[in-house]
Amino acid sequence: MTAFYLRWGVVLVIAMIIVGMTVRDYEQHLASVSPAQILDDPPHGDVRVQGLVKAGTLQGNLEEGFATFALGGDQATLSVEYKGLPPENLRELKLLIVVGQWDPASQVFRARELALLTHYGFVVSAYLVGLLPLLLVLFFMGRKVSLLFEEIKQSKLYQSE
Amino acid sequence: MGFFKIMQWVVWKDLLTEWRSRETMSSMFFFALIVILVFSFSFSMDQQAAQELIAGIIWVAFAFTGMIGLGKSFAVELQDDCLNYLQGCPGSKGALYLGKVTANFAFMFAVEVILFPMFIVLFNLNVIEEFHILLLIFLMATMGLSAVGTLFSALTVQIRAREVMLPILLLPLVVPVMIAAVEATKGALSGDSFALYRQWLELLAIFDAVFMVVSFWMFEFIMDE
Amino acid sequence: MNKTMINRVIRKIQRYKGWFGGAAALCMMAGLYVGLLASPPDYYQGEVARIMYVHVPLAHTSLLAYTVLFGGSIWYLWKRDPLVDNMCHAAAGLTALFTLLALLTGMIWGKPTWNAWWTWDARLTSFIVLLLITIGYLMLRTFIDDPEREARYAAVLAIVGFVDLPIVHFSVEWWRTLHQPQSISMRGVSISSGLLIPLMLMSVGMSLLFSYMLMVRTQMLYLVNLLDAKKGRLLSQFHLSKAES
Amino acid sequence: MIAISGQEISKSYGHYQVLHEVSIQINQGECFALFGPNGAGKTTLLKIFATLSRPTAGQIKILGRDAVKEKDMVRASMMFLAHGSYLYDELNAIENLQFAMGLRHLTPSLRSIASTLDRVGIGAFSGMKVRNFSAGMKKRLNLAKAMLAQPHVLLLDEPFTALDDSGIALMQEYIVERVTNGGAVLMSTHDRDKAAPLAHHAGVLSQGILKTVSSKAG
Repeated sequence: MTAFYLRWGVVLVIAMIIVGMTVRDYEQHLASVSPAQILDDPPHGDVRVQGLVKAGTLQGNLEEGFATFALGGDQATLSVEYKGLPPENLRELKLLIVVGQWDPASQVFRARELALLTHYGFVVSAYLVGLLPLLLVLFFMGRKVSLLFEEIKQSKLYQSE
Repeated sequence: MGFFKIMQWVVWKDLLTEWRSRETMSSMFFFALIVILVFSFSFSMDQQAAQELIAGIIWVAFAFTGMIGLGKSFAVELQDDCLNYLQGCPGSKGALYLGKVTANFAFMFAVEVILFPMFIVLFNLNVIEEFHILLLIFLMATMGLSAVGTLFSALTVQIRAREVMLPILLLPLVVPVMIAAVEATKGALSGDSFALYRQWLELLAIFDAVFMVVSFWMFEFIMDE
Repeated sequence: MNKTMINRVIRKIQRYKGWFGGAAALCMMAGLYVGLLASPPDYYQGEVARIMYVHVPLAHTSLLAYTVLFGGSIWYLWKRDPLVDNMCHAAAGLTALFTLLALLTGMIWGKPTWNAWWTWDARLTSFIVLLLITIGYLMLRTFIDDPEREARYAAVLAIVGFVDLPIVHFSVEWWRTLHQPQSISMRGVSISSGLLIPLMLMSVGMSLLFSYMLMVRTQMLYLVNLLDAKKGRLLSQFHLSKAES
Repeated sequence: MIAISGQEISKSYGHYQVLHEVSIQINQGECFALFGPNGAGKTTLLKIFATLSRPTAGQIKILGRDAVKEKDMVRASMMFLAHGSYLYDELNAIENLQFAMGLRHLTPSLRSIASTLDRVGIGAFSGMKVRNFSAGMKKRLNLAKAMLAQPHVLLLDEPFTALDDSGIALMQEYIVERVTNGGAVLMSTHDRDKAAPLAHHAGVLSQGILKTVSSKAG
């Protein structure tokens, strides 16, 4: 039985490592900030900003991949200039993530990518729902088999025959 | 030739028994009648809503009615261990299967033909022109139900909780029959051209053919230890 | 020695099953790493598409499990080996488990992508029919006392169900195209090579995991039966000796 | 010639063994009586000989044919009368016989059916639904089936229960007739007094093991 628990311990540790790495990776690369944070503390390099496309502000030519709009957060609003592939999801009153750089000189956010709001809750729950039951079932089945082998070894049921 | 003789004997026995007791047909008939009444109370329907829903109602009523007939089909053999005698007889068990399918088909189809005028009256349907096509749909769908149903009747008869297990096992398997029968009936009742719902009759034909063969083959394993 | 009483195949499984478990763990961990960390998000669906790496392998594996059950059932009817029946029983339980999980993850994927938990699509419908068949199969087995008859009837049910599934699939497909041709399109994700690697890793890993679980479960069912029977026999002998004295 | 031969028949339900290597051999023109307490496996053994149940191990031959491989031939030459009397309530005595014979590919004439019914003492009730028959009458009707089918091998499970004295005499008479005509009879019973005078061999089955096979000169 010790070997059995040991094996499962190893599996558990490796699983924990993957979970930890995933969480860190998502925090580093996929976390988004609000427009207010950009204005308060202008960042350098690529950032992801999440906000709502304000009604009546969307202008430009979507087929050619150019648009300007105002991205509203809780407190502040950011003017965004988008240049890139023709966006599929750009509409007014839509929650979006814009990826690009903040230009402090012109006070415009130059976006080159638009991303949908990611439903991390769905991803996480799908992985948990999909994998945890398998592991639990396997753990209890494996434990039962080990116990049964022990029981057969200890019992004298078979030696009479 | 012995094969068809045995089939004939089984059909003769089932029909004669039924003629004398009228047990299966009458319980099927009254159950279906109650289902129809409950449905007509549950939906207060105008002509148009009736056109939409009636096909579904008809086949739900027929399927549940069929369950009663199928459940009784082999339960009768259980009295007095008749099933053991059937098992111990020489010859292919397929003949027994075909005999039972024929009898079950006859009961279900007879009940459907008696009940259908009630649907016409209670839900104000117009079927004069499409009657022969409706009859064909009823024939083929009932064939499919009784082909699988007879197998499952034999499968569930010797187990505990058989009244529950028959519908639990059978209904998921006859999903294609139900879909095809409902769609084809709907098409026929609304006066569509035959070409529009012909594919459903083809589906029924495929289902009937496949499951007659598979059930015929599997029946041996149910009856023979 | 007591070991000789245990079936040779069961002892073989005990010796070799670890390789399958280890390989499954390796494949799946690599798949998780590539799928969650080292692959780009899907162009259309974004990060949500990563659900695919767990959902699609689950769906594949449940079909694999039912195919194993089907093959095992034919094998049983042919050879009447009780161990094959244990394998079928194990495969049926796993089919139910994998199908249920595939349905659940599919629903979780469906909500953000099509904005609906459920649609009466051909694939979903045949999966729910598959779930109902396997649950019916497991229920049927609990309602029969004679183990030989239990095995035989269960095999028949598995075979009939296997033949039925494609017909269910086609009938629902026709039915769907008749009723809801547009609204929710079930367009699959376009598979680029970046997605393919983690998908393959997870699919292979899940299949290996299934074979490992099948081995463990077969062992479990066999050993439980064995112990029950021996205990029952001792018990009945005890009662008989009491009754005679 | 050997009519019934079972070699080392074992039967297990799962891992639970009901029969342990039972071997029986019955020649044509012989009757074998199987005694034993309840739950010893008598009915299981008879069902195996009747091809209603497969043995887990062992070989059965009926008139030289393998009972598993040549099931049809074996079944055609054999009849098993068990606890139940295999009758349909809604059919009358004649129809029940017709149906039972029909399934065995036999079509006895109405006259032979009538005379057989007379012989088993229920000729007066031949048009009556079996629903109204008593247990003894059903048993007699069942005996009539065996008389019509004239099987080479007859398997009887508790043949004397539910019968009155004249019924028992009838059954004994028929067994003797079958045996003298070269048939073979295997019966299980706990009624030693009624079976012993008929049997050429007798065995006691206990906890699935056949013990103390005794034989006497016929």
